[in-house]
Amino acid sequence: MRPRIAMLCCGLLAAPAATWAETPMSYQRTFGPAVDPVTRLAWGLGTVSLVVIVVIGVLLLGSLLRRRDAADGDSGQLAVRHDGGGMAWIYVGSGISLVVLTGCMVWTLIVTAAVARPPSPPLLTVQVTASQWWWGLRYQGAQPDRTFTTANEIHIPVGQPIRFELASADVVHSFWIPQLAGKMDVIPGQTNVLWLQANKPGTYRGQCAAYCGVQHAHMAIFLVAESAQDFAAWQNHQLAETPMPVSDSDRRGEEVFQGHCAVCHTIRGTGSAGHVGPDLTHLMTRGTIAAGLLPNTPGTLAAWIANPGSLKPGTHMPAQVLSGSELKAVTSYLTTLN
Amino acid sequence: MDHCAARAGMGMLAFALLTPLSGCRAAQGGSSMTAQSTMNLPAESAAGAVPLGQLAGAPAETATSLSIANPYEHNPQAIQAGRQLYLQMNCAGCHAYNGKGNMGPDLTDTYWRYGGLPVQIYNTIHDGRPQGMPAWKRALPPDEIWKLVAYIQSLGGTVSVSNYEHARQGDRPGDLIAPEAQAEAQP
Amino acid sequence: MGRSASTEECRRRSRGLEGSFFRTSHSCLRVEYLSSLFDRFHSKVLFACCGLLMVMSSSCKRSEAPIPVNRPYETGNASFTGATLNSAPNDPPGEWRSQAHDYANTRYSTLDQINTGNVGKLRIAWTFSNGTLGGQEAAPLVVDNTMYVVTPFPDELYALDLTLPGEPIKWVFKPNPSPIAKGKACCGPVTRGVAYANGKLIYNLLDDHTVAVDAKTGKEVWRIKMGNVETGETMTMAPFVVGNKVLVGDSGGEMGVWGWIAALDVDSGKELWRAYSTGSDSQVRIGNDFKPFYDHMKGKDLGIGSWPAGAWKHGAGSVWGWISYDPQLNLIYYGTSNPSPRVPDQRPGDNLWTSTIFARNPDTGMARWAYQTTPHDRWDYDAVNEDILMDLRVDGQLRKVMVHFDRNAYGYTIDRATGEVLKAAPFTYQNWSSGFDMKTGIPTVNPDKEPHPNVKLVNVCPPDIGGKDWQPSAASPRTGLVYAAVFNMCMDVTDNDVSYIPSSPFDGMDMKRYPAPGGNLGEFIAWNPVTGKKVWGVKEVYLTMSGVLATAGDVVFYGTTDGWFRGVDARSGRVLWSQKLGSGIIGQPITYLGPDHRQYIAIYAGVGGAATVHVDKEAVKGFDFPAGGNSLYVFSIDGDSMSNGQSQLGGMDSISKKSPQSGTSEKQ
Amino acid sequence: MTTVESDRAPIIATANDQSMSSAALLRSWEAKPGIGGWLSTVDHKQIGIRYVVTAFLFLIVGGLEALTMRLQLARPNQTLLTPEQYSQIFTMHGITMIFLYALPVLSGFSNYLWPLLLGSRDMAFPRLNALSYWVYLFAGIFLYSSFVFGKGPDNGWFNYVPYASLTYSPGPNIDVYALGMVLYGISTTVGSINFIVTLVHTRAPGMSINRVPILVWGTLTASVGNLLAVPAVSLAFFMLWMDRQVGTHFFDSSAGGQPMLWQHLFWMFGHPWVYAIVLPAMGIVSDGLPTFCRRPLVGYTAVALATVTTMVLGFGVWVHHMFASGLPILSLSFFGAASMAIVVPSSVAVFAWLATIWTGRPVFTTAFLYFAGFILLFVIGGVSGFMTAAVPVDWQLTRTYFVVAHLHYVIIGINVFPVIGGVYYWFPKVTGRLMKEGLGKWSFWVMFLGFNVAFFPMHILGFLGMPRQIYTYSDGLGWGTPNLIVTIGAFVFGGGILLFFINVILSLKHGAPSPPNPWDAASLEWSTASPPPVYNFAVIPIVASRYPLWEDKMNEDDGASHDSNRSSVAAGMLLDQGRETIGTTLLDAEPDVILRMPGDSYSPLLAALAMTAAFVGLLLHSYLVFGIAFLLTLLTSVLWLWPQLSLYQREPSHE
Repeated sequence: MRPRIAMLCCGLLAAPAATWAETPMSYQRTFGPAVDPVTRLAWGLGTVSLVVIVVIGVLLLGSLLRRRDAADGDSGQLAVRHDGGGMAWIYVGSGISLVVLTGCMVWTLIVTAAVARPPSPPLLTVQVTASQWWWGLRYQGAQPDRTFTTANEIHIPVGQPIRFELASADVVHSFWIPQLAGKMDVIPGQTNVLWLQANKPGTYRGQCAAYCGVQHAHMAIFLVAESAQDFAAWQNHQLAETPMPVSDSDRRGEEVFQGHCAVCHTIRGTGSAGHVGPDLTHLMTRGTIAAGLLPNTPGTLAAWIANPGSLKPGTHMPAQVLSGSELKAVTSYLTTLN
Repeated sequence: MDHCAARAGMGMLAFALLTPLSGCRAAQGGSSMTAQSTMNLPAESAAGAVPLGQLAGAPAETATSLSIANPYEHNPQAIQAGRQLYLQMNCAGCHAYNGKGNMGPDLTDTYWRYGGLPVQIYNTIHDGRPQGMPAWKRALPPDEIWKLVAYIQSLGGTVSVSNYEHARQGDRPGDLIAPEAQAEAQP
Repeated sequence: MGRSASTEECRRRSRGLEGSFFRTSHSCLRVEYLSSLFDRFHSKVLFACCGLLMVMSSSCKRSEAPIPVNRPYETGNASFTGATLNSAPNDPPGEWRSQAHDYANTRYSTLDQINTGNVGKLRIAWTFSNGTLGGQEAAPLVVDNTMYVVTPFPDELYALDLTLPGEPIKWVFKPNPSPIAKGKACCGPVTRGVAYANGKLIYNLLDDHTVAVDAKTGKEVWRIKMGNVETGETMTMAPFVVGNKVLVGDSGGEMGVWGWIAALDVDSGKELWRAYSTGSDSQVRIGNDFKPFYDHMKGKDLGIGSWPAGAWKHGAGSVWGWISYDPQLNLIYYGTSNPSPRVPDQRPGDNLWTSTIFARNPDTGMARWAYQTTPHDRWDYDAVNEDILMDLRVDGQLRKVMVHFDRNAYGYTIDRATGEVLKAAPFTYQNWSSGFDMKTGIPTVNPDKEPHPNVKLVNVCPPDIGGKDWQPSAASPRTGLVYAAVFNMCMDVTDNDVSYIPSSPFDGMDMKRYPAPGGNLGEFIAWNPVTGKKVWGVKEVYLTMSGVLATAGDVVFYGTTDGWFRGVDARSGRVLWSQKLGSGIIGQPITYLGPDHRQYIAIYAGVGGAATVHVDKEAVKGFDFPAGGNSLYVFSIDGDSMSNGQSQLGGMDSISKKSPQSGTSEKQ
Repeated sequence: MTTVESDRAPIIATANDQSMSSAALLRSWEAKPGIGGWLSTVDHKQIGIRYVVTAFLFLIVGGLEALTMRLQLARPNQTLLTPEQYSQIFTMHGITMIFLYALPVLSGFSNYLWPLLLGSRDMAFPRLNALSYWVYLFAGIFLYSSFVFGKGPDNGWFNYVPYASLTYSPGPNIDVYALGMVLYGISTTVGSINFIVTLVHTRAPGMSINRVPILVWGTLTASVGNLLAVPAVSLAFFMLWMDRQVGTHFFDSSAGGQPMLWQHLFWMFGHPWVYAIVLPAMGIVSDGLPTFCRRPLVGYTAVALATVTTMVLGFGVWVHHMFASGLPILSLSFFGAASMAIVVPSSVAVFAWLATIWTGRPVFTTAFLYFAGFILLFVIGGVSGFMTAAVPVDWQLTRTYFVVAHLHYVIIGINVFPVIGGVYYWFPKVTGRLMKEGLGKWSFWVMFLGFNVAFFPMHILGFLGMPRQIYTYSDGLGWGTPNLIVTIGAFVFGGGILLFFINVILSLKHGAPSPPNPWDAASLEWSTASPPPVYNFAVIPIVASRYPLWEDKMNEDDGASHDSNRSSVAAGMLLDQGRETIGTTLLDAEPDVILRMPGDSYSPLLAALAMTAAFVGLLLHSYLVFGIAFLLTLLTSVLWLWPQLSLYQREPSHE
């Protein structure tokens, strides 16, 4: 059996390595001080574990296949051997385990302390509110009026520790961007705090990691780490109010939005200030809609507005009763929100 | 083992397992699945045909349209969804978090300015009422409004369709009725 | 209740002393009559009489329920603080021409026919019902022997002829405001009264219209639309007249309105200026001569900068309380409401200029100074309560101050020229702050009492209606004290994240209110604005939410929400007289001199408004309000008036003979 | 137990199944014929078999649920199941496997084996034993009845609040789960009490505490653990039910409650429970291995102590299920260290088994293969647990498929494999027929291979960041290939299980007849016939060592012993006056009292039915039904406790 298993394991271990690029949720390689020591620790413990498995496997195999001396192998008659031997195994085995274990414990404690808090005080605090099934984000500015709200797509400057305050609007969720930090549960009635830092620019994928209802599977979040300038630019753009619609159809769309959507959604500058669904002020600056379910294109937008339940069964967004022209108008209006 | 055979096997197995389960969703009725719950709603026109105004004022011939039942009545999922709407749409701001009223009327008692039948409450929400009740016809699709109605019905003060005729005369179930009144009650 | 019983007993004892009593009260009468000419000498004689009476009535003391907090002040007639009041515009002392009686908002009358000696003999002279059920918060006005009373929604205005037996209705004005307004007023479809200027009665309709009515004819002179009621904006405050300007503001701190105060031309109703409570400096009318005393209120466009992006647009700061005016400094003073929504986590920042006291130039509307009483208000502590203007010695030097009992339970003594806080001390039980930082002028917030969404926070004191709500207090120059009906309440609160949906509440606070330690919901207190200390207090089991009247007779009047109307000794806090009325009292007592030269006390009974909205009946064992239903009660000594004791038929023909004009002509 | 003056010296006789006395024993022990007897029997062997069969039925259901999930997850964006169906399936899969299979199957083994291992004629409380089974059965049905209401529990087996609150789970499904668990807790609790008292009281004379088989140690530890842990979860579920139906706010933060309270209560139970469902299984191995290695277990005392230590530590590590919930770092570190410490007792056991094989002469029977294979799976499951015990690493691993892999290695590796090995081992004893070795070896290899193919890649899925409990996943996350492999493995594994069941069925009919001791094993159960007579032993054996049936063989090596300290299974106390067995003292198992055992009775079944009815009443908010059922429960207990003269105890005379 062993060889087969071994082959199998190697094959499986190779599989991810091959497809490394396409595994945005894999945390075997990480990109920030909040998690890098942990990754090293994980590899370390993993290796220890594999060694243990192999050693025990070999010993087991050995004990099974080892040749017994013919002396007491009398004619297959089931004689019973009585000797006090073997205790040495327990002493030695447990002894070694204990030593290895202690080592691992110490290493773990060191790493725990290392990642417990950021090296320097975070320059930015993002308040995350998890709801079924999307992420609300509020950036705490230096002054209150630098505070703004967005959803499902975090932007941070590279190389800076960022503080996340996690609150839940309904049930237990878990905030997890594997390549930047470990999980932190989002629990109603308490605010959990997490810090992370991205040392490499890029887009990192995250996902809710605690079962939170039927659409737990579709509650992704994206984190874009960018240069300080790009981030500042993004921040200022987010702070700006959306311009009033110009074309008639867009004005019509805005009017439809106010009537049908504004009770749940906010578009800053239009008087709509709904808190039930994501803030749409700069919708078109986001890569996806419906918490990572669909790419953000006019087509998907229209499909989503027409019948969200068919794309994301169980979503709390109701299907609006809209005429074709209304749907068209509101979609084209939304596409102006960049 | 042989691949096709395996697949076939899986398929059959899955089918065998799903047949009992497939019952679940139907039985759940108004689960959070908007798509399927829009079925079996009364037509807008039907509900719209119901006149506004006091229970006592409602002419008898509309009794048919008055008897439109709430598709979500007693449906626990819908009632909870309605409760969420009650909070999210700021209903609690006027009618209080316990429904006992504050700026707006008490929704748990049996007095209804504009009628306590499901369809009358539907209309109140849908079209609004003169003394400050906003109209929600654009913000809330019909089945969302029905869920709100289901929640309000769950608060216990509403009038059941069966009890409508009595309610308009101010009778309550279990009241004593004088023989003369009984006689007059016959249509 | 026990207190009333003892009051009865007290009254019986004084009846026992009838003989001697009668004479003294007569002499009092005479002195009072002359003293209405402000004859110092006679008023001294009066004090003597009153002193005498006090000694006589002191026999009641033992059986008196409310034990005065502070006995040393029981006797003597010196002022406790030496405070003086400016009673401009010095309306005729027998009249009551504005809600607060004077610019300084003292609600003090120099009439003293009714005094500590004879108040026990107050009886109902006549009453008047207006048939409405909403809370009656307005005070009647008395001008030229006509009484003007305004009802809650539908905001009808009655003129009652005081010269005739039965005080018949001269005219009634029915403005027919939009019924929508009824559903938008957070705290009952109330109005806090009418202003009188240039022969016009000016008041705000609930549906955001200000209307002027001819005092003689009851005909509408002008009506102006000030806002859109469908957005949830309403108007409940009593207009305040300065010169030829009438100042009005909006209500809707729970509806996410954009709060403002505006000046209208008295004669045309034309809007002269409007100052918002949030937004850019130009919108708030902040200019170069704006000099706030404290640093956190200095800076550009703080009405935007102290809010998350865009949030100021629905930030409320409505102006629904009282306005006072200092003619020398030519400044008006008023406060703004809580920020919207009431869920603080949705609006990080100080949220200027909500929960703020403003000093403005009434001519231009430009702000002189501002003082935010509760930065980033988390508990709905509006700053709209009245500002009583007094001149008094603080730490040795004479200061022009305003005394302000804030909803946040702090009693402030503020230099009204600069906005510097001279004294700030809690006037009732509170636990939201652990102290007051005189350097920053900000109470130190107790972090355990900061609400956060979806977490139940227990025992926060005071609750959303504050340590004292809008119900105005009064001040007496004779005692130098300020008298206020305050609350003794706490709440459990859960914040809920809330959306702004026009025309629906932008609120999010789920509360249960109950009595603070002591078990009493209300208390009537006398406050020393110099020391910032309570002098005495009368505990009330139920909410005390009525205005206060102070008189030169050293009797202060207030009412309770369970319907007791009381006269209290201004110095000792002894309850000298109580009368149970037909409904709970949230109105404001006034006093006036009738055509018969009798001093009358008038009070509206009719509970409703915030009082009923804001108390959980379960909170107090066996607690329930008397039903609403608004009636005016007018009292006089022994209940004597033209409406009784004489042949009503005589009254009849006198009416039949009279034409409306003769009613007015009669009084020269 | 009441006593009367007149003593009686038990007759010492030699066993002979044809003797008069055996006939008498048969008369007094065997159940009434027919359905009545079947419903009223309290025979521990009957009950044990029922436990095992029921548990295996639930295993099949849970397994089918698992395969359905695997079909759904085989490829990205599958729509075989709706999200709601998937949630219900994975929840019921967890509930079924953890509550309705894993513990009951072990209770079954222990029920069947304990009296035989201990040389007794029944458990201490036979009727309690029956009650425990019936309640378990009805609780299982109760839990599944949720589908009748249209929806099963759908919040995962640990059922976190507030998702489990009325607001987010309005349907009756969570109420069913809550009440079902409270009901189920009754079964577990009475079962545990029974095991403990049985061990304390009814071992054969001479079977001192240091001579009982490790399986007994395992079940004893598990029982004590359950007694301490189950109340926590019963309380938690009852509080949840109150929150939902009575309007309390234990877990509702917006009304002053605390959601974390649920997590603490649940895992305070949950973690000890995990040990409760593996320790007895480890006991099976510790008793089975020596038989096939032809030598006593290495380090009996060490292993026994390790068993107990594991459970003790198990009570101090519940927080390692909550490392990501924002608790203070310091306490996390403590609980992390405590969790790692469990490696120590585990390693003791592992090396004891290894040494036993190494120094023994293994006989490669199917049962032995299962036991040996178990060791490797135990180690893999153990080290993955050790990794999750490292707090910061767990922040990544927890709630991913790594944890799914871990818990399946633990529960299948340490529970299912020994259990099936145990079936191969004791099947001849139970049925009198041997299972087919050839088919058996096939079933082992298919299972072993399938298992590793199914669950090892889950570790990798975990590393690739796949969260558990998701009903589908989008393309381009790199999860497709491993998931497909997992699904294939899962079906192979399922095939292995299928082979096993086929083997069972075939062997029942055509298995070779088995002698009393086909494996030449050492413990007492092999001394009596296969299948054992209803009274287990014609005479109560007298025990002088850990391996009573091996004494002759082992003493060949050291002739140092005399007949005096030999066990006697042929001759012993003959207790044939009604249902009797011997009661002995706690430590040294000195004969203490002749225990009169109660006869068959309907009261356990009736009590169970009444209790279940009461819970149904609560579920339907029919307080009338509840009230009546409650009274019935009281009535049946009266019936149960009705004094019977035949149960008076008499003391043996000592000379």
